[in-house]
Amino acid sequence: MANKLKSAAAVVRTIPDGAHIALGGFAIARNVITVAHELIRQNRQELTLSQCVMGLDTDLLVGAGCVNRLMVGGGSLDRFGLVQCVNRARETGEVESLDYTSLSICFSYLAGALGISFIPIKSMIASEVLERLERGGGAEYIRRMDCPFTGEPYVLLRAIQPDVSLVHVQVADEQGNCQIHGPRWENEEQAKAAHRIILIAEEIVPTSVFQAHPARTIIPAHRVEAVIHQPYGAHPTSVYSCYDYDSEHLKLYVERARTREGANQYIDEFIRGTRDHAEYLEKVGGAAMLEKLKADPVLGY
Amino acid sequence: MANKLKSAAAVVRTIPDGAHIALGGFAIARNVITVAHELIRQNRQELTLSQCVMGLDTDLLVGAGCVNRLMVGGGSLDRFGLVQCVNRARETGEVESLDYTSLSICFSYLAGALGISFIPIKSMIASEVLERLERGGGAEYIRRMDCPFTGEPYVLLRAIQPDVSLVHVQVADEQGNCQIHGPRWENEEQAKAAHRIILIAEEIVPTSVFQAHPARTIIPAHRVEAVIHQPYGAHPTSVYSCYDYDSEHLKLYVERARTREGANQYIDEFIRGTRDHAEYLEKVGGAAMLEKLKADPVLGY
Amino acid sequence: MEAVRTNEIMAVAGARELRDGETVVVGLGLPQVACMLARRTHAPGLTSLLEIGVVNSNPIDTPVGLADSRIFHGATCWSGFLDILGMNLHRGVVDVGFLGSLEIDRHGNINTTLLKDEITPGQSKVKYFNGSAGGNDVASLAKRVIVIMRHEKRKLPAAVSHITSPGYVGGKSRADLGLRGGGPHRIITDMAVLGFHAETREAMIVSVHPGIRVEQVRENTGFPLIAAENIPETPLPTPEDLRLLREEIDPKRVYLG
Amino acid sequence: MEAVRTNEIMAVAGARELRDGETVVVGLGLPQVACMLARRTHAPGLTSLLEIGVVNSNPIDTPVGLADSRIFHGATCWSGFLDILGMNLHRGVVDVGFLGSLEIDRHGNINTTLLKDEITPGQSKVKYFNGSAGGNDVASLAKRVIVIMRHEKRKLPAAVSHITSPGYVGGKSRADLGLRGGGPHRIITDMAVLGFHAETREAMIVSVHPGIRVEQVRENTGFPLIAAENIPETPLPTPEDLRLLREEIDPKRVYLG
Repeated sequence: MANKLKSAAAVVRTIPDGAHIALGGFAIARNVITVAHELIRQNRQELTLSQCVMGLDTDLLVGAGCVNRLMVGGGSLDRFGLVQCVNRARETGEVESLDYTSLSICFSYLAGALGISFIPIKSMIASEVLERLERGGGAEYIRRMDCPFTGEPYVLLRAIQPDVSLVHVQVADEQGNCQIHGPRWENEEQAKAAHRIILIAEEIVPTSVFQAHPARTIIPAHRVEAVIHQPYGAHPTSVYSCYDYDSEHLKLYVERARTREGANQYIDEFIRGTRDHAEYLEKVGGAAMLEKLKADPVLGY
Repeated sequence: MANKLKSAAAVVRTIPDGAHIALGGFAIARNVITVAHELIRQNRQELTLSQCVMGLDTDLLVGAGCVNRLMVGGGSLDRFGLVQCVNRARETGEVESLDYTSLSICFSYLAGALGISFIPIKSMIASEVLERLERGGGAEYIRRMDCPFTGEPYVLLRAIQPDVSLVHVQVADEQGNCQIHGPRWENEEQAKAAHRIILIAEEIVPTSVFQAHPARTIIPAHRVEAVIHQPYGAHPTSVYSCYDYDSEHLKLYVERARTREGANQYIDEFIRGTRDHAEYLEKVGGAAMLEKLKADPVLGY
Repeated sequence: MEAVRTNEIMAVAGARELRDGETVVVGLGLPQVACMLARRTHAPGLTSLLEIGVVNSNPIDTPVGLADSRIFHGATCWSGFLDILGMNLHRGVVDVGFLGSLEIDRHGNINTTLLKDEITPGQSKVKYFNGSAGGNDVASLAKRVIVIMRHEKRKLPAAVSHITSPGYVGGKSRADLGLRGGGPHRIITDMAVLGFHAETREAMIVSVHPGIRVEQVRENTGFPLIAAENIPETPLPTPEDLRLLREEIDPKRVYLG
Repeated sequence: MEAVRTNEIMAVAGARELRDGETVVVGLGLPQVACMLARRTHAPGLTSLLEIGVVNSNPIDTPVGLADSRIFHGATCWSGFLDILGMNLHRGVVDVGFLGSLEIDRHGNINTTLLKDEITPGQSKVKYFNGSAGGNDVASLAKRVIVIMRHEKRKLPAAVSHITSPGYVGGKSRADLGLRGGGPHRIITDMAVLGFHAETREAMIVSVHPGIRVEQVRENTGFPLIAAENIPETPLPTPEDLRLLREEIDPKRVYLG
């Protein structure tokens, strides 16, 4: 099978303005920072982003003005703070935000992954989450219906099939087989719903590793279009079994992102001001910092 | 957490006549033989059985007259032959058989596992599989509907939530955490759809094994009601990484099951004529036979 | 021994709401602390689920959030949203949803999405927060919901700015609302434990914490709070509760303050 | 070298229908053999899926069926029905479904469920077989369907006894039938390779195997079989095809006879 290794820059050149990108990160864990940075460097515009729980990757892309629509369940940077760029853009209306719940986004991906164009759910009923979706841009994604077998009222969700799904994984081979260590949140359903799957992998191993542990393969090679090999590619967010989140850098980001100007400064300095992820890693502390964040092999963090 | 180890006899005493039991076996692999035998010994009646692909377990239960309804995708004993008792009972009408497809049974379990009472599918359309279901006892499980978003015609499947799901696994702990080695067919969706989950485990290990490999836990303890520890509990079907199927015994069974009388003889001799699984294993060849079937530790069969 | 802190009373009150053998979806912070305390005391057979796909985690270092690898430690199963929120919560096997909140109102409606600042009358500025994440799912589907939060008048208004997660909306029953879960059961604050009236479905005082007067609770609540004649005091943590909280569960006082 | 066997011609004809980079759901027996041959010759990037949850298995011992652990060997991924038939086939990423059949008719409808024996006219006795399993799902949803089977008049009737898996039912287009998959593409028998007429959607001869006459094929078919003027011969296996089949893929001749 073909070698699918590509650089982040090469992958991002294939993603057009206006694409719907699903992001595999959660809050401050396994964010697709490498590709988010490169989308900003290449100045991609009018993206739709979807995700169960937004994290730093989405906040950066919105802060850089790349996004005009969100389909999300929620978002935070855990104890470090809120997704401030996202919230500012929602407050000003610069970004249209379809605010679902974690499970309803996950069910929409599941439907997309199974190739069924709708799926029923018992969440969101009697809430303003549902009303706001129905009133706004969510109207085309939501219906109500009673179960023909039980008579019970349901919300029907339209399947989500993103153009591209980006997933940061610990281990992949050159063909695109991959393992995820730790909980997998919505990664499997999200990726399998998408038309194109791009992996960002901390480590590339031979295919024989997957043949020795086939039950651990989350996404098999034939579904994967490209693999970006980028150690520390999720920095400053954490990758279980590889490295911890970078508290200092997250604090710096949250401080800057309090204002639009500060966010712009951050983006200019750390993203637009660096050529690639290697230069970014040098800028945020280089080898000494990476060594400090490296996971304990037993604890995994 | 409580120790959930129980004997097959004790578990079967809690399963009433008329129960809907989902079986975790597939053709000649990981069949729930221990419990099927005990259901026959305790003369359980009017059971509904469901399964994606029937194997020896279902054929025995139908042959013994325990069953009055099947909800299945298909069935065979692979190259050893057909499910002859099941086919005979379908031909005479002794058993009502709702004949689905593998995916439509799996989707029905998935809906049951997710707690949604219906799910759409694009299989079965334009086939007599669908027509026969709609004409017969399947009518209460099937509707047709166009997708409200795309207009595409769908079959709607009613969720299946069996009373009991029986799953034969390689490894469990006393609390009910379990691992399945090899492909998992519909085991996860089927079990999680059921109101009660009963495991039959080849090996009992400490909970620390699951804490060391939490990604491999297929069904976590809190969903499981009881664990039956029974090495060689799937004989004469195979359990990957533990033992191979018993070709000689399967051939003997298929030969006997050609006629109703032969099937009855088999059931009287090997099931009703033995007190428990230990006595059954002695009767079919004892330690020497078990040793012969034992899996090569590298190949797993 | 050091004086009992309010957060410790809250954690213990939360733990006492959980019964042995139950399955609980927990948010991070005090809900997680309460759940860990319950498992180490009266409810060893409790199962805790984190929405991202972690069953019965057993951290040895205090995590900063749900996305912190420290909380993956010692788990018996790692899965994902589809398993936890779908095959457990939506399946109907979750007894308790244990949540935090930005605002909660007299009918137990929860807001975690946005606040409205009235700048000039009739003109409001909206400030966004975390949104639902699994909150709406849990509030819609768990058999009973427990909320743990600070007791402030603005956080307990008559009606929340935005119903992110429904309680007894408009005082209606859960069945009338079309919801499966049993709805809000307790609000545990730093002043009291609140419950809901069986008929009017309005928040009411169940117990007040030691040293707090019923009047104080009422003054700090944005709606008239029903109370019985004799309101009991919330029981104090036992010495063993305090030892577990201080030495084992949150030695760095990340959540206990 | 030993004379070429019919099953070898069938396996090679099957392999040649598969293109590099495609994703194929295979049944056991000759479909599996054809797929393995294709991967070792012109289609190294082919992905084979087994419905029970096995991706790209690479057995070193010949399995007796889909439930035989020998077929789990060397796979790159183990999952289950939901992944293979749901997240691949129903998702629309399966190019080819490769099936066996009990009966197939002029419109490519497949029967694997039952046969009817006319005992006395008007009175038929039904004999049951395996049913659909994944067959209906594959026939409904794969982009193209290839069936491999013996060529006998009773196995190729004008209309099957039971439409387990739809082809072009009643000669209708797949879109008119409401089906997503592209429908039957080839029937590979021990006499010929059949295809389907683009307009009438009836089976037609694509090639006949060496040594077989078109008339023989017609005589052994239960319906009038369309054929072009000049029917080509099915290409013989190359020496390398034969070496791979005989030495590597099925040395015990379980499937090649």
